[in-house]
Amino acid sequence: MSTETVATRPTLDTARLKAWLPKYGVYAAIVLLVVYNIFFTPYFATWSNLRIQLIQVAPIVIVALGMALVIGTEGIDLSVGSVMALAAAFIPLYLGYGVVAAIIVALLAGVAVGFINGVLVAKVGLQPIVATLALFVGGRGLAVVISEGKLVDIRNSDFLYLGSGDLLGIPVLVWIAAALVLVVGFVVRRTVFGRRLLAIGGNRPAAELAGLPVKRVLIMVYVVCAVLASIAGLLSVARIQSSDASSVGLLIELSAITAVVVGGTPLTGGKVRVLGTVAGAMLMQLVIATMIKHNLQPSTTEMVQAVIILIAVYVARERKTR
Amino acid sequence: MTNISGPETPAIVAEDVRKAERTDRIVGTVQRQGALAVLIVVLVIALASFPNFRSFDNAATILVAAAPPMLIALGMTFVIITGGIDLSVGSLYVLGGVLAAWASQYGILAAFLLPLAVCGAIGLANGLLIAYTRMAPFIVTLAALLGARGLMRAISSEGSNTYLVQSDALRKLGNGSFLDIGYQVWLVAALVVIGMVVLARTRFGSSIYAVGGSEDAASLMGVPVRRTKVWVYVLSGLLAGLAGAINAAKLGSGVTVLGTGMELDAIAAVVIGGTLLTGGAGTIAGTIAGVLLLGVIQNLINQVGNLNSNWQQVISGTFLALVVVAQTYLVRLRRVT
Amino acid sequence: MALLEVADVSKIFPGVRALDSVSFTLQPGEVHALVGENGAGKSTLIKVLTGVYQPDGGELRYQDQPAQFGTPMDAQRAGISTIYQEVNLVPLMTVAQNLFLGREPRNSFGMIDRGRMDREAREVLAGYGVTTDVRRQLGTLALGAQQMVALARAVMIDAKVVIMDEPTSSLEPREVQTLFGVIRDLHAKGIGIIYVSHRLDELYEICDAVTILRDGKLVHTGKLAELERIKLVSLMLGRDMAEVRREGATAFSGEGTGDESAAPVLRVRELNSRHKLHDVTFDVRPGEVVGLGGLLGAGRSETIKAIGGAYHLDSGEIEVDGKELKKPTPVRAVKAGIAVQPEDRKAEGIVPGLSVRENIALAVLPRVSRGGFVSDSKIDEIVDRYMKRLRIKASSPDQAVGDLSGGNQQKVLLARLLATDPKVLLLDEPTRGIDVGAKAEVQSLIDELAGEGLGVVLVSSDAEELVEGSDRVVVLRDGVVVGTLTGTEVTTEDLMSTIATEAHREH
Amino acid sequence: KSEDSDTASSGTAPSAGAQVVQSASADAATCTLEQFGGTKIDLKTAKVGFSQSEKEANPFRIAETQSIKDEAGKLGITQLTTTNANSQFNKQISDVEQMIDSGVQLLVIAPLNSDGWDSVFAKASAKKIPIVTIDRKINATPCKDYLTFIGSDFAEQGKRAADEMAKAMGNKGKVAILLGAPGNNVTTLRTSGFKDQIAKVAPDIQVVFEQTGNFAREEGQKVTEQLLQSNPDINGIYGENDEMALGAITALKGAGKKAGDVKVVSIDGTKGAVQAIVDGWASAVIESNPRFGPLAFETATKFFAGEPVGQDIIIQDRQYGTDNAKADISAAY
Ligand SMILES: Nc1ncnc2c1ncn2[C@@H]1O[C@H](COP(=O)(O)OP(=O)(O)OP(=O)(O)O)[C@@H](O)[C@H]1O
Ligand SMILES: Nc1ncnc2c1ncn2[C@@H]1O[C@H](COP(=O)(O)OP(=O)(O)OP(=O)(O)O)[C@@H](O)[C@H]1O
Ligand SMILES: [Mg+2]
Ligand SMILES: [Mg+2]
Repeated sequence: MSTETVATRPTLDTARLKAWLPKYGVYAAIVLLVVYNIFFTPYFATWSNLRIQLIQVAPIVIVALGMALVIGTEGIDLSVGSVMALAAAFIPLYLGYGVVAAIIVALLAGVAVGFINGVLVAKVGLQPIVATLALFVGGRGLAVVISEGKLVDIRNSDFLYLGSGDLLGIPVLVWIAAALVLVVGFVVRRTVFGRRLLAIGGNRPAAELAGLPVKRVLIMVYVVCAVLASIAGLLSVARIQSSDASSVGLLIELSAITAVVVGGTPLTGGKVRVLGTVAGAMLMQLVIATMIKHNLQPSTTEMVQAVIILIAVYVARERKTR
Repeated sequence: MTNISGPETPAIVAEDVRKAERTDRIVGTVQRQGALAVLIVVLVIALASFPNFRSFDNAATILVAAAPPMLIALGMTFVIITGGIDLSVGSLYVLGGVLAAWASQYGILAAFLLPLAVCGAIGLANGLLIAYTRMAPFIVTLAALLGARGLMRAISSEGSNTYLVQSDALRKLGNGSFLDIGYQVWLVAALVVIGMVVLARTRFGSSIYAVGGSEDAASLMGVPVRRTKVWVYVLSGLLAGLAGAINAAKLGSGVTVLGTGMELDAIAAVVIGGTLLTGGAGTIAGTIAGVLLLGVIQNLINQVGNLNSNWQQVISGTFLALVVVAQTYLVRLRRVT
Repeated sequence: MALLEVADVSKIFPGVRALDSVSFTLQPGEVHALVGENGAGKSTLIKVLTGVYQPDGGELRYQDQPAQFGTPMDAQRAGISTIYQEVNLVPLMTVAQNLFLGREPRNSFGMIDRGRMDREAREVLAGYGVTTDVRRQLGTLALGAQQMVALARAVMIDAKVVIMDEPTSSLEPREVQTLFGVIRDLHAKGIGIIYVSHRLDELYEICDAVTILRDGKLVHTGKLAELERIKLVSLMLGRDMAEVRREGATAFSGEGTGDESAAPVLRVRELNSRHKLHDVTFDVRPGEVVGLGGLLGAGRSETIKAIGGAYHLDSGEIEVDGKELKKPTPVRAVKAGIAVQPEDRKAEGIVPGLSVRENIALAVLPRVSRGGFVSDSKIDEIVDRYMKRLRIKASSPDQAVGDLSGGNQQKVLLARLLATDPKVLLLDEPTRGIDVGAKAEVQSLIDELAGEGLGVVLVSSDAEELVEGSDRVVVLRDGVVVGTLTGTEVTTEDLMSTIATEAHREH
Repeated sequence: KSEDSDTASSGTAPSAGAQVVQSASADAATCTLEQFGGTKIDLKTAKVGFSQSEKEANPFRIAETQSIKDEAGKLGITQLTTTNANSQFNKQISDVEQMIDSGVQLLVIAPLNSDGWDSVFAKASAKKIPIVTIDRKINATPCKDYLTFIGSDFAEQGKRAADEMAKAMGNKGKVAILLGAPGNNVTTLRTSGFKDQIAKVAPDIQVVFEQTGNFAREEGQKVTEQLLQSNPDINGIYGENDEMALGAITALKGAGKKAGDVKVVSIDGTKGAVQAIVDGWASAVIESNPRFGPLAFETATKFFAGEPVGQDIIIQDRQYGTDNAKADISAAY
């Protein structure tokens, strides 16, 4: 992390740096970490290592994309991990009807959860953190009930292809995540839905008075977030080649929120940084990988993570303009 | 209400004071007491249907179990009224317990002072970062959650080392009782009362509401915004550390596998108690009701008995949603003017 | 001996020099007007004086001593009391708490003495003509009353300097007189007052000296009486006196444009909402500007919001262009051709973080998109058209609206309304808090729009503006229509008497 | 997370997987009703409480709870109350206290943690309620604070895993440990047992890597993936439960390794892991048997009948290797 130059009077250069850091600080941090690793971590600069990091980060990126949208509306979604669990629970039940059927059912579970969250937030008017807390608690329980607590090995090779196959030398998982990043980026920038979402996050009463379908958009946002989470859930199942509703996506909500915030999306809504979110997830992944590769203990890993989050967010924080 | 306006100054605000005031009062009361209302309903149903629920011992067990969460929720109430949030309390709670157990070899005083000092210091760090760098409380305290847990593991050989409480006085505090109710319940009750007085009757309390109600206005009105923010996080840290210490006293050791999700329970309790996450409004009375409600629900699920754990989760989640929705509608009922 | 003095202060925000070597002196017992267009730097100067901002250069002297205030609290302790332009109270706290925040009366145990606090609050407020339950949440009070609480709070401490940044922008004429009474009192006690306002009449009524800012620079300072009104305006705008002279007090033409025989474009019948509106009924014909008159809290904003679908109605009928608007919601209202400009621009109008471009296009996104994808060229077309037509001053269409001055924010908001091609425009205080220049532009725009056949409903606390701008004025009191002024009756006197007589009759 | 999570198929196969007590040495401490100070009761009509520590979301826990319930049913115990702490220690404490309040006369506890039971003991001993702890031991005085412990010796399991690992690796090479959840007694003992024994029997084996996989398959896989990047020359992986080992095997496959390239040894004895031996990916699996019902109630019956019962009843865990995996897979749970 480059240090901010302290100057008594703002000169053009520090001003530029100040404008630059919040936007690109997270990328700079990634570069620094990569450089460190290239020198101090054996076998780091290899194609297979990059591949592993990308594979591992893909599900978090996908969940974080949805989280970024929700945070853009000044909300938060704690239930993403439970959605992943629900998706995981349905896969083995419906895989018998074919891969497509299983995927559709998993996605529908996401739609259902997202819809409930959305209705609780938009129509009932609950605060997002509480509304999604209910499904955070209950959703995983339901998933484990559905799967009867069993961990099921998945052997359907078509389905497993999603998690461990390659396409043009790049893992399918990474292709999917990249495609979703593009889609979400496009949605935020170029669609009516994206613009409305940002307006609602920026000033909800104003958006309401301007005649935007606020409730519908909010419900949609939570549905999209949950569907992305269920995609991440089914990809995780495909990757670990088994479905375990009790463990898939555990604590992912915190990783996702961290990725979003470290990536420069403010929790106060009205703004979504899609690429930043990807970078945020990547940064945290690299931190963890570095710790593991150097065989550090969990205590150290946790403390280092804490410091890196603070530095990254400190650098990326919005200066108060108004 | 009383109209003191002099004869020559015309009344500017000539609204219908009567009705406005009544609506206001009812909205306020329901919002504050919604959780209490739900709690009473639940209690009545429970008393009617579960014979085992009706014992004094059971009530005392619920209260003792609710003591640490109550302290944490108390701190959380302060923080949330300022419009913040503190995710680090679960970790501080465990850390506090481990520190208390370790320090108990130097006596009961040390067993309280060490966790208070360390957890207070982490709260202070949270507060300083939040107040002076404008970083979001959510993310600062999320980092503190990780950091404090890391610290706890670092001092307990990655969590494998459980320190036993060495001080008999501390053990006694954890498992003794006065009037058949555990000491910790009395301690917590006293702190809750102090908390209520601080919030309602001191300038610090006013500042807390002002900061949460409108930070900009508060700072323009000369409220020490930053100092207030720093203090609420310090308080929250101290209370979490204290909760950890009294829990260690009860368990007789500094258990390291505690506290995950504790922050979410505390937030849920505070919100069920009618405190707005957006800040500026809320009461400790509501928080008490919220904490007890969660405790009673837990107890009831056990009373039903022999439920598979996964169904228990489903039921808690559903119940949580129902309570919050009911609470919201109770408040809304009166809002539609 | 100067009371408060600054020399050569500068304040730089990213991209703007909000203050550029400004010097300013306040004498004891002086009421000093601080004027300038929106964005001239008035509020910034005040914030520098009171420790909200630290200046980037220059020197501050207070009572002939060099001074530096790190926080507003420091300034307050030193005896500088301020009513800021924007938020200055905490809506969720009670009236009494707001009044006493930070200096609550305490009993011998150091606890706040609630009883005494409420009692004293009642007494103090009564002196400002505000009689209300002081245990109510401040936010439930009308804006005017809130402003009075802020004033009472500022004056209550033993201040040597009282600074008021647009204190009258949400006050009724009568309240303004109460305020002036207070100012004269302070003046007599030798307290220095800095007074910011866009209402020239007020300045001439109450102020001794004037300082004019333009674009962050000092352009004039001196005795107000020696400065001709026209000259003042021309200094503010940096324009020729002759040019200014041609334009009247308001920019309204004063000529009716409504077609008497045409069918109403908006028919409102018997709107009822619990406690707030009772059988509110009126029509607006195409090309007509209908004013809604009344005191604060009369229900004007509620009426407008109800028509726009944003306020709960128990019963009532609304027709736009002959078609009934059933179960109004903002979405349906916009579809039916109703455009609402809310009273509180910041809280309900603009989306400050989004760009000018996106704010303007916000309500018409479906129209500028195909299959859910927005078309930039179509948006650019609309944005370009309205930025030109309303002369919106922004560094580029991509500038965030929150960074614009008040007047330009208001214009962006109007552009957003116009972009929906409305049949009816409902304007709640369209010129509140915007400077003379912008105000004139908005006023003539309203005329122009009515001329194009739109029906306009205008709410304004500025009686002159209401009377000159409207073809007809519907007078509300406590949610009831108590009279309608038409033709030659549309005068300030008639308006006042309608409000007053009806008020009497009711009591 | 649990220390024992497993592949599909729950339920008890009494004949195949029943617990067997290690033959206790003659001077092993015992406990009688008289020593304990309790009263004689008839289990059939008694109120019995069972407190489970973790969600019934993995085969070990499912089998454990089911075994208690089945056995109670078999013995005609009608008043069995079960609670589940969902891995929250404080909840387990108040669960148990609540059962004591409601008048249970026998407590069977699968503790989440070995320490921290002071308040429970205070309450239980006041009412002289015997406590049988299963699968994890509580650090307290048997026959006073609690009646007896029934379960495996986790350090011993680690040692046996070390022996198998040494054998499979030919006493040399580099080994990585996939640790269980931090702070868990099971993790601690399975780690120390393994490391001590390796140092003793195969000093040429280096433990080069220790990272937690939290007893979960996915994390075991992730950690192994990282491990294979930074230590490509690793020869052995010790999984402190089967789940992490199975995750590690998936990672090995993903990295293009062949079966047997890296020796995998783990603890639990689930079907999936035993199958991995059959398939050649794993070398050995040490069992940890979850079917506590029969033994727990048998001990309680004996105790209430006045007979002495052991204070420390260690069960015999079987083990699977290349020689017996195929034949004995039906005994795996
Ligand atoms: N915090 C800030 N950050 C960036 N720019 C600011 C800030 N505050 C004010 N400005 C800019 O400084 C200039 C002066 O603003 P200021 O609020 O002082 O004007 P004003 O004279 O009070 O206008 P008005 O009559 O609209 O209240 C404007 O261009 C404004 O956009
Ligand atoms: N009696 C009252 N009780 C609660 N809130 C009130 C009351 N009177 C007024 N208010 C609030 O004060 C604000 C102004 O009142 P209202 O909108 O009714 O007046 P108005 O005629 O539109 O006046 P203006 O637009 O000039 O402020 C509104 O937000 C309204 O909710
Ligand atoms: Mg201003
Ligand atoms: Mg109004």
